[in-house]
Amino acid sequence: MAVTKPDLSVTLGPLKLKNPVMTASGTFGFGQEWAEFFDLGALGAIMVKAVTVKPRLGNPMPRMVETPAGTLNSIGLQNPGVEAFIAEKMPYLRQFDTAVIVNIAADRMDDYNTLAERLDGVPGIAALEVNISCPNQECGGLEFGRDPALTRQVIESIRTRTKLPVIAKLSPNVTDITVLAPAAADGGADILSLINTFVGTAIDIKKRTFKLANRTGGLSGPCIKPLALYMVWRVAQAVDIPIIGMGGVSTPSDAIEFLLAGASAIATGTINFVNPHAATEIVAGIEEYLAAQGASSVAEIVGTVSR
Amino acid sequence: MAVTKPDLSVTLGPLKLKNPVMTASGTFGFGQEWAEFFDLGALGAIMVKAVTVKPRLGNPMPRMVETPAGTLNSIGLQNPGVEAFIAEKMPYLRQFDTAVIVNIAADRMDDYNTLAERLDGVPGIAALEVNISCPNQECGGLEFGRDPALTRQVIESIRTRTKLPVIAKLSPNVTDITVLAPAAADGGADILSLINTFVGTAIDIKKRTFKLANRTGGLSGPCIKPLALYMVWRVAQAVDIPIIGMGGVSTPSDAIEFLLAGASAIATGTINFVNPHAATEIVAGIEEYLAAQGASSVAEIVGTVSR
Amino acid sequence: MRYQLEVPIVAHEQLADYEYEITVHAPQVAREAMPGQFLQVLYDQTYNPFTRRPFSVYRVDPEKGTFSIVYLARGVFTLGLRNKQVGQNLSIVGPLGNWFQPDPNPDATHVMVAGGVGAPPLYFLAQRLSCGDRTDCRVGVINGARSKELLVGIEEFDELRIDVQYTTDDGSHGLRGIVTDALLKLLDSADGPVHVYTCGPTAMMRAVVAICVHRGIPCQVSLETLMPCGLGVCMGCVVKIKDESATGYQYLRSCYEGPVFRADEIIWE
Amino acid sequence: MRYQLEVPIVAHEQLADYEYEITVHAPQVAREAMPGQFLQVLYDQTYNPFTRRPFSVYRVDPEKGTFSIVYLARGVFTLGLRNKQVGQNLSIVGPLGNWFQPDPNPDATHVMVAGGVGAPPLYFLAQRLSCGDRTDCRVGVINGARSKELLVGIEEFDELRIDVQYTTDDGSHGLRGIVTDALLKLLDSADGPVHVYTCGPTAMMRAVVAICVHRGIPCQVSLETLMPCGLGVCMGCVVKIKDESATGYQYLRSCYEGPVFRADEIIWE
Ligand SMILES: Cc1cc2nc3c(=O)[nH]c(=O)nc-3n(C[C@H](O)[C@H](O)[C@H](O)COP(=O)(O)OP(=O)(O)OC[C@H]3O[C@@H](n4cnc5c(N)ncnc54)[C@H](O)[C@@H]3O)c2cc1C
Ligand SMILES: Cc1cc2nc3c(=O)[nH]c(=O)nc-3n(C[C@H](O)[C@H](O)[C@H](O)COP(=O)(O)OP(=O)(O)OC[C@H]3O[C@@H](n4cnc5c(N)ncnc54)[C@H](O)[C@@H]3O)c2cc1C
Ligand SMILES: Cc1cc2nc3c(=O)[nH]c(=O)nc-3n(C[C@H](O)[C@H](O)[C@H](O)COP(=O)(O)O)c2cc1C
Ligand SMILES: Cc1cc2nc3c(=O)[nH]c(=O)nc-3n(C[C@H](O)[C@H](O)[C@H](O)COP(=O)(O)O)c2cc1C
Ligand code: FES
Ligand code: FES
Repeated sequence: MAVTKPDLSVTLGPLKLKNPVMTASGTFGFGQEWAEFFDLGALGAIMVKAVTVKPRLGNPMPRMVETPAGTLNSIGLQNPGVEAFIAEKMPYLRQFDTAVIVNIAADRMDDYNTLAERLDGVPGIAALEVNISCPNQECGGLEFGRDPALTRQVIESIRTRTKLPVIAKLSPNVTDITVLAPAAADGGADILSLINTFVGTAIDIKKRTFKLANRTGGLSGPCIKPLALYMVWRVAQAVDIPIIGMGGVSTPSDAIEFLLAGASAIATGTINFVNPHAATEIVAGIEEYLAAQGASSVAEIVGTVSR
Repeated sequence: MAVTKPDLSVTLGPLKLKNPVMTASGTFGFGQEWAEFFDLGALGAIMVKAVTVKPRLGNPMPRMVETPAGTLNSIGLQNPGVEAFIAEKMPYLRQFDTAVIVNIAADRMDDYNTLAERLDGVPGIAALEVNISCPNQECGGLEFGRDPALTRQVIESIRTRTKLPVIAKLSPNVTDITVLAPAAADGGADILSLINTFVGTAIDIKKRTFKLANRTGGLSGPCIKPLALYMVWRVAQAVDIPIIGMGGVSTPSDAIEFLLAGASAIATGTINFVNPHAATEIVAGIEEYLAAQGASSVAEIVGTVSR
Repeated sequence: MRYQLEVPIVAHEQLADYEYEITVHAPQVAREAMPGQFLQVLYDQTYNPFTRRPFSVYRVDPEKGTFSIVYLARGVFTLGLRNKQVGQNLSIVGPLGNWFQPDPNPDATHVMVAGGVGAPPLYFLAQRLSCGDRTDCRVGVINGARSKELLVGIEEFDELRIDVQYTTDDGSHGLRGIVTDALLKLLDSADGPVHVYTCGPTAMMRAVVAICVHRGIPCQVSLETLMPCGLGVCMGCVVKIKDESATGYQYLRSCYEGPVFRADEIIWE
Repeated sequence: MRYQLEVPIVAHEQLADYEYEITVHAPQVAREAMPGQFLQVLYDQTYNPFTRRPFSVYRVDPEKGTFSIVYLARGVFTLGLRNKQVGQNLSIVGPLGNWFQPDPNPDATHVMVAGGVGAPPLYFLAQRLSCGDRTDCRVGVINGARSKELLVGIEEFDELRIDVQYTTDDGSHGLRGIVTDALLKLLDSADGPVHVYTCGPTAMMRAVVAICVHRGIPCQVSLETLMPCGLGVCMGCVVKIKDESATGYQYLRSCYEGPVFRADEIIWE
């Protein structure tokens, strides 16, 4: 056991965080709902629900299906729009000693640009996470994240419009994610988020209809962890920029697997619904692990899985 | 309730089966091990473990990891080779009143050709299932199934070398399976098998090594069902040839979801390990469902999910 | 305040063929829970079924620090719940959601219309509104189910010394018929303002709402939707609520702005 | 014959801090199981943990139609197994695998070397080889564990009226030391041919094997590997076994050709 407490702070390119644990976009709202569970300052960062240029009503119900060790969702990016977000959500989020990462979504290049420009300079925002990976059917729009050229384009154009660190959130619904990742890096992404949900569906055999009003949705939760971990590991070999690993992270041991695979930080998603304290338990678990391994910092173990 | 028993037989292009339930390749050995559980004649077909030109020792241990609602495997195609298969396994399989579908794997075009020629004319074989989708790392070879041109090429060249129905087994590790499927059809595939396993991994955080000797493996089981069902549904819109649906099928209701999505038949895979009677329970469950729905045949419900 | 707790099961009783009541020791919840609020219950630590399920607070005993829920065993989750043993822990999150707002008008007659396992939150409300020995409060309950054994809380309601009517489809207890029959009678005979609170099968609630809206009687409805998180973050539980927007409605979270909504603002689907 | 059965639990007892014995009623298995064979046990119908786990047959009672397994609660699966109640069903598949082949030589002394939860199959074997009142059979057992409470089947072995020695690391029962100490003594004093059968922690078995191979004593080993299917189809349980091929070995299934292998043919990894 190391005597001195390990240092949990991590540096992801331009982004410095007090610890490597965040809450994934869309699984933590805008933070308010959690304040009674724990001090939001306990988190490395909060990744807020996707924000779009205009408010979005979202998809009709049902929007979610329970699956073995996971859920399918097609929320349809319900959100109050960027203006309401800045006016109503940011003031609350600013109160806490934690980084606020704003997840931006759009189905047109212009909208990405608008969002980048509008959010640039808004106090209290630590970084932008560009959601180019929302499953097609779910966002109505084109899934930029499935095409390297488009991925590069979107990131490039956002890059030129903001001084904030740019995080590209990649889609797992691709043949070779090690082609998409460098494209995002070349476009100027400072950091990569891996991964968004896998496209899936479920059918009600009595009604003979899809269980989701939107027919298909995004699969998330423990069920996809082995796939997400693989992609993080592959991408860590392929690019030099830091990676935020997500996809089924539910326990300290899951989180540590992602760090060993090459993620510099991780985010808890669907598990937040089931275990609201998952993120803080993971912070504690990582600290314990580092101490047990005699590591004095998180960076010391990142990517150290022996091959 | 329909008074007359529904007809369970299905016709997949040139392939006629007594019922739509098969056992997926690699999860049922060569049948022998099951004979004590039930008469193999109760199955629509048996898809045998992959056969290669030469015997294969397979990968070192550990070869399998348990995951939430699934398993990761990297067996490495351990098999006795095509000659031993014909000499030692076929005589046993011929005894049963069920279709024998031979899964062939290779990492070179020549080997696929050799296998197709060698198996053509061997009595008791109902069809060839071409495994062009074995996850890279798992087969050592190139994953033909990730490239439309290669997919078409392989199938074409096998097509010219056998009179047997050719089933192309597609990989889910692709950006758009509706591009791969037509490629296989154009190559002359009579039937498609969807899907093989997703590439994934798992890490032992104490040892800081991969849990699989081979580092990565294929994810299968209930956890991937929503993804497999989605792909079957998408491909059913994209091609006219019949589809054998697989990927997490574990219960009658799972199987029926695949039929409604557009699969003409289904295969049980990993669930066979946990519930050896899964396949026969599914045959019974489908019959019950058809009766309850007043359907007189399986074909009547295939692809009937309302959109 | 919302808590995430591992609480000991102090009682687990079968009320009817498929109806069970679980009582747990959770002082904070017993103290703070309001009628209409619910708890998110975890199946078990293997997370399978994966998501929690919402269950309404039924009987609270602030002195003992206990509260109970009633569940109808009807699916994977609730059938499995039956295996929980007294002494084992139950993982709960809550209390969650909003609650019934009693009509402030002192002359108002409070009428609760309950169907099946919709009764628990209304029992909780009736208990809060009943005035024991005093006679100046007006609380009426209509509690309906398919048959007597599916009626939740007969003894408990009777003990409240309020006007309780029962309806069963098969007449095995109280009136033969459905709750709306009893409701219509009650409304016709009522003097002074009436306020209705309802919880039960959606079809039943829609019928109750139709009557109330038609007669201009204020009515509060506790809606049942899937609740993937129950915490207000997943947006998987939304319901259409009228507003002034172009579309004429917005999606509100039945776990957060709800589950209790005003009858006249709900757009049923 | 291999069966897939839902069998009632007739007894479930704690033997030591983390050691439990489950007895089920399964006449077919009780009749047909052989020493060294195992059952694949399902955690529960929610399939989480997903795969079955193998457990060796311990005590069989063909008259009563029951058999038991002993498990050490040490992981998700076995810790959860403790919640199984008498009266509930256990889903099992088996009996599976091959079994110990008693040395046919009538003069042979059969020596069983057991470690921890490796004892159950050897108890089963010892019981079959013991000859009750007769004295002409030679069966010796060395049963070792870290401490007395981790020794499986003290009473049971003692009842067999065979020569049983116990070793514990802490000396809390029998010899202080490890099984190989006792084995060496026993081999030195043995007259006539000896045949060793062993099951326990891999490290222990390797030490036993080293001794036997070095002395040219035949030894049968029950190997422990993961067993995803236990049925012989997944190839996820293979072990390296010497053969005449170019590589000098082949992968055999420890669930099918095994779990019992000849010590001299195993290639340890
Ligand atoms: C506010 C509120 C209060 C309630 N109070 C009670 C009560 O007091 N007593 C009572 O018996 N019931 C109550 N319910 C209903 C209860 O929560 C369960 O929905 C009900 O028990 C369903 O039975 P089950 O979970 O056993 O069925 P299951 O078969 O386990 O679930 C029913 C179906 O819903 C699906 N499903 C369940 N949860 C989710 C999810 N999070 N996301 C997607 N799909 C999902 C399942 O997959 C399944 O298809 C309440 C519901 C609400 C909203
Ligand atoms: C022939 C044989 C006989 C045995 N007899 C006994 C016995 O009599 N008593 C006894 O206590 N134990 C016995 N074992 C060991 C037992 O089967 C379990 O492995 C042991 O109980 C592990 O504890 P657990 O399952 O609770 O641990 P867990 O934590 O549940 O599992 C241990 C680890 O193994 C992994 N794992 C388990 N199964 C698989 C799988 N199928 N594929 C991939 N990974 C897997 C888990 O994911 C976990 O990481 C026997 C094993 C064999 C091979
Ligand atoms: C209900 C729900 C809503 C989500 N909304 C968003 C979103 O708005 N933007 C985004 O980039 N990702 C969104 N995600 C994806 C998650 O951020 C995360 O990438 C994914 O769920 C994988 O992590 P997990 O398996 O731990 O949940 C959402 C996921 C869920 C379950
Ligand atoms: C242990 C194991 C071995 C497999 N071997 C093969 C194989 O040899 N050839 C093949 O085409 N697919 C193989 N598969 C894939 C299955 O046939 C099936 O396509 C996949 O597992 C998805 O179905 P499931 O989720 O129901 O298991 C194997 C799967 C498993 C779990
Ligand atoms: S249940 Fe998730 S927001 Fe209501
Ligand atoms: S455990 Fe599957 S082959 Fe042995």
